[in-house]
Amino acid sequence: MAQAREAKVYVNGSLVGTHPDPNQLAAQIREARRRGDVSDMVNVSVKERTGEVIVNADAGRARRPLIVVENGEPLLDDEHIEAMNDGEIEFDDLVEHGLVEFIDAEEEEDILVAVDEEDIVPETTHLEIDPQLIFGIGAGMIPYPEHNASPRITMGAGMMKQSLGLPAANYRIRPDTRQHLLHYPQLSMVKTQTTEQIGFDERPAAQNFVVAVMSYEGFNIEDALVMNQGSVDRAMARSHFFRTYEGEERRYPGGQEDRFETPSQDVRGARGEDAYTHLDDDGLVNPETTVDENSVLLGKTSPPRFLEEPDDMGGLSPQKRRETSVTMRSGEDGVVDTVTLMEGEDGSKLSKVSVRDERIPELGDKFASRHGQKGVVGHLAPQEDMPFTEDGVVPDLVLNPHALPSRMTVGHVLEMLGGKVGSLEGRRVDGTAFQGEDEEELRSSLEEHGYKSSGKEVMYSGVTGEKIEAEIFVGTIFYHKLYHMVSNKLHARSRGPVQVLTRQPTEGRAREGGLRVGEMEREVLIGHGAAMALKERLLDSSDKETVYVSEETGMVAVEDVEQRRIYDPVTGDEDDIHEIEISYAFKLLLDEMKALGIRPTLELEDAV
Amino acid sequence: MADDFDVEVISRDEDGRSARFLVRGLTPAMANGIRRAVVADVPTLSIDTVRFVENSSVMFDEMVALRLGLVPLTTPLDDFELGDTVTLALDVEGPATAYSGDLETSDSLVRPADENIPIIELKQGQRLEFEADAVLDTGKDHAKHQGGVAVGYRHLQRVEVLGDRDGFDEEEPHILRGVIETDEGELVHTEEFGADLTNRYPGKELAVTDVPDAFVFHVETDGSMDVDELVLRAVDSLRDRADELATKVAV
Amino acid sequence: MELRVLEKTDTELRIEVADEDHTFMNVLKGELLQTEGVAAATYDMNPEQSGGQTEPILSITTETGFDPLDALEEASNGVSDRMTTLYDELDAGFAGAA
Amino acid sequence: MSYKCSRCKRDVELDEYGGVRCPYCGHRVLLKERAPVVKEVDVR
Repeated sequence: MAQAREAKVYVNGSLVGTHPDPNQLAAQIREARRRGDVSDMVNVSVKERTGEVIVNADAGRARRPLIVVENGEPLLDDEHIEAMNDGEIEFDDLVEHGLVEFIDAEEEEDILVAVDEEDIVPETTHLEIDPQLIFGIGAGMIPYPEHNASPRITMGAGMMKQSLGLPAANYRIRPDTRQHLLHYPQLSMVKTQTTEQIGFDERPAAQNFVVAVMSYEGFNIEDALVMNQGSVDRAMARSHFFRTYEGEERRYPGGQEDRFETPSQDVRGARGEDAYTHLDDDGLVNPETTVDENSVLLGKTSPPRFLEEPDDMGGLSPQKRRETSVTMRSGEDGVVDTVTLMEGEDGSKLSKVSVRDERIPELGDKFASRHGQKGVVGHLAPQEDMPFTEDGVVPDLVLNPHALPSRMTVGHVLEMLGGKVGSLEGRRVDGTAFQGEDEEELRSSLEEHGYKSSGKEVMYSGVTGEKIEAEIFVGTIFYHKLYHMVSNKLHARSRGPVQVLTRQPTEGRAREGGLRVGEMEREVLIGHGAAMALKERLLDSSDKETVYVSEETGMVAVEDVEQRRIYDPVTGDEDDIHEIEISYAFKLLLDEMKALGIRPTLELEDAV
Repeated sequence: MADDFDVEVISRDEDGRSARFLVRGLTPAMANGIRRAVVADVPTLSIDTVRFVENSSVMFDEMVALRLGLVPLTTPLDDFELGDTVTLALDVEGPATAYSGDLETSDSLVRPADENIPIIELKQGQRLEFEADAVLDTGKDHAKHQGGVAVGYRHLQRVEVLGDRDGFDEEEPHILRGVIETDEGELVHTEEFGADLTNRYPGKELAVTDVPDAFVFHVETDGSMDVDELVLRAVDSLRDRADELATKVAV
Repeated sequence: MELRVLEKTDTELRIEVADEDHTFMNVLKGELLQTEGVAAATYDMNPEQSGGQTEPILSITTETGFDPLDALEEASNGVSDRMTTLYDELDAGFAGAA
Repeated sequence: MSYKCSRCKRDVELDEYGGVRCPYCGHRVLLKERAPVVKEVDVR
């Protein structure tokens, strides 16, 4: 399709010129790149529709390596591979010689990639180095992904990022505010090449569970899980949650400064004597002290707040220093782990206290396998109540069979088979995408070890002792403990802090906030005719305020506490003034309207 | 009218740590009662509180404490009652690995069942020193008090040879696990012939049926007491409760 | 083991057996079903978070002319005898194999 | 107050001379040591 005018050529996004035949230009650039005249960092792509040639050479583009194919033949052949195996040439040499080139997202639009050598057609321009590389890091760690429905792979990859494990080797001294550590991380029974190459085995983040697929007393309905209390007692899926608190001896311009010390009782805002007993002489808490909600970690006092105002002004704060100690967050407890002392910006003392809290799996904690099979612990069954096999094997987890058919995560079932074979043979099964050990091999090795090829076993109920009629599918599979734990979310408030402006309850668990009575809640209360309940929610538990209103002018009266006088702001007289209950937000609205020069008038009538 | 039970020990390893035995005449409820009692009701001694004098190892106190709690301790049940305590201590300095054998006990009858359970690896300059109280409690309270670590049973399976298999359909493996009773009443564990009946009875037509009231128990203990005592104590605990109920109801 | 009789008629009994669980109750129930004069026997207990009562409640219905309490006593003694016999058999069996 | 220098692991007595610095190796990060008091932990 001849171009009326010449194609525009962009380099790194800026127009540099035009060219009559864009495809020929792109082909030339590619050849030059393969020859080495142009750096292999350059990518070019032709946008037919808008007649543009885009050449990118800037840093930061995601690119992936592909084997170059010219007229149906991959340039990389067996000799190269042998040479690489013998170590004569390196991967970089392949790139230099143009056998392998890196393609960015733009250029990927113009090329035709064959997944396997058999799929090469005349128009093919590139060949995947290995089919499994179409998966990213997250998905690459999922065994047998080709057997799963694709959304489950996406979910599984997403949850890998939320799993608790061994984050770093120096976790003891890292100053991160929040951190998790799994007590006994394990290597997966079923590995993939990606897990090895990425180093996931060095920093694992899950454990192998013995899982039985059966329903259990209805406690694992709708993606809930039944967990074995005995395994939990033996430290299965236990983790620690670290939170680092920070305190600094700030220096103020007036020469005054904060001080780490045990605040004396005459300091304003000081807590009771015993709140500071566990502090050391330097005002910092000692490592390994057990601390609970709101206990003091760093005793600190600061100069009075209105420092600048001269004293004779008799400002609100007298000369006493105020107490600004760092305390534990409400609702959290634990043991002090490390106390670090270092220097802040301008030489001032800065201290970081990290607190560790042991998290034992409990009802409500979230777990997931690598196949998007996420679930919350619904029941911790005593070990003796769990179903058992002939030689006393009791599952760690009971997964509801309904989680499998509609989700089509066959990879999950295969991994359980692979895990079982791996456990019996004492080796790790390879579950890499497209080339993992195939199902038939696994099933026959199960038979060699005296287990049914179906992976199912005879089990007996732990409660009644009778044989369970159906044979139960039992296997070993890698399960992650996910970062959402009920202890981080549990929150309750009866009365608590309020916002400054509206005097309504604060928001969020961190600020001990309340739960909103939304529109639908309002409607349900109205629907039930529970008028007083609605009033109580919206007023008594929120921002109720008693205010005086003058009947004559309908304006909010002024309450002069010193003269103990309540008078009308307009007329100034004190009679016909009534006390009414309104929400503070309404009073605010009136003030804001007045600020706009609008005069709101309240018409009073006797409450019935 | 207690009917008679017939007990046959199929295998029992010499240090009394695991056994497989057949009991005839049981109902599933009774068999399960014994199994549950072994796991949850027979008490054993295990460390319950630890007073750390020094723990400069890489592992947190809570983790070391649980590892100590899981160390099985020999439990002479006649000399102790629920709630009794025994004090143990350990003092190991790096570079070395603290093993359960390093635990010193105040009562010579109560010591770690295995000497070589690693507790924590100590590097140069790291030290673990503590005093701990072991308490007698049941598996119901915490898994560390469980005497039986792998306790299960299965119906005895009788294998009858019906006749020759008609030679046409090829022989797929007939996998079976557990103990079978042959026609001659011989008890054989499937492992002896690779769990594939076609190995033992090539070319035969077989019928495998569960013997209803015969249960093959497999009991493995963690070493706090040997298998026989563990199972006998379990039966005892059921009988004591029956007696207690009988006396209380009679009143 | 605290016993609390919830309901007692001459052919029906509902009794709460505190601090027991499936281990003993299941064996007792099995024995009760074989005890003479017992028409029906079962126990009911629930795990912690199901809201139901966690202490097992044993309910026994006997045919006319049999007192449920006697049946319960008889069943308990039955369990006790069985366990004694079993104890001896096991003891002998293990002794033989040692 | 006794601290431990996080780099050279030597004990450091710190009392207000020259701010937060380790006299031996000049490192500015100090760690507080565990009090030698006996601590009782329950096995859970």
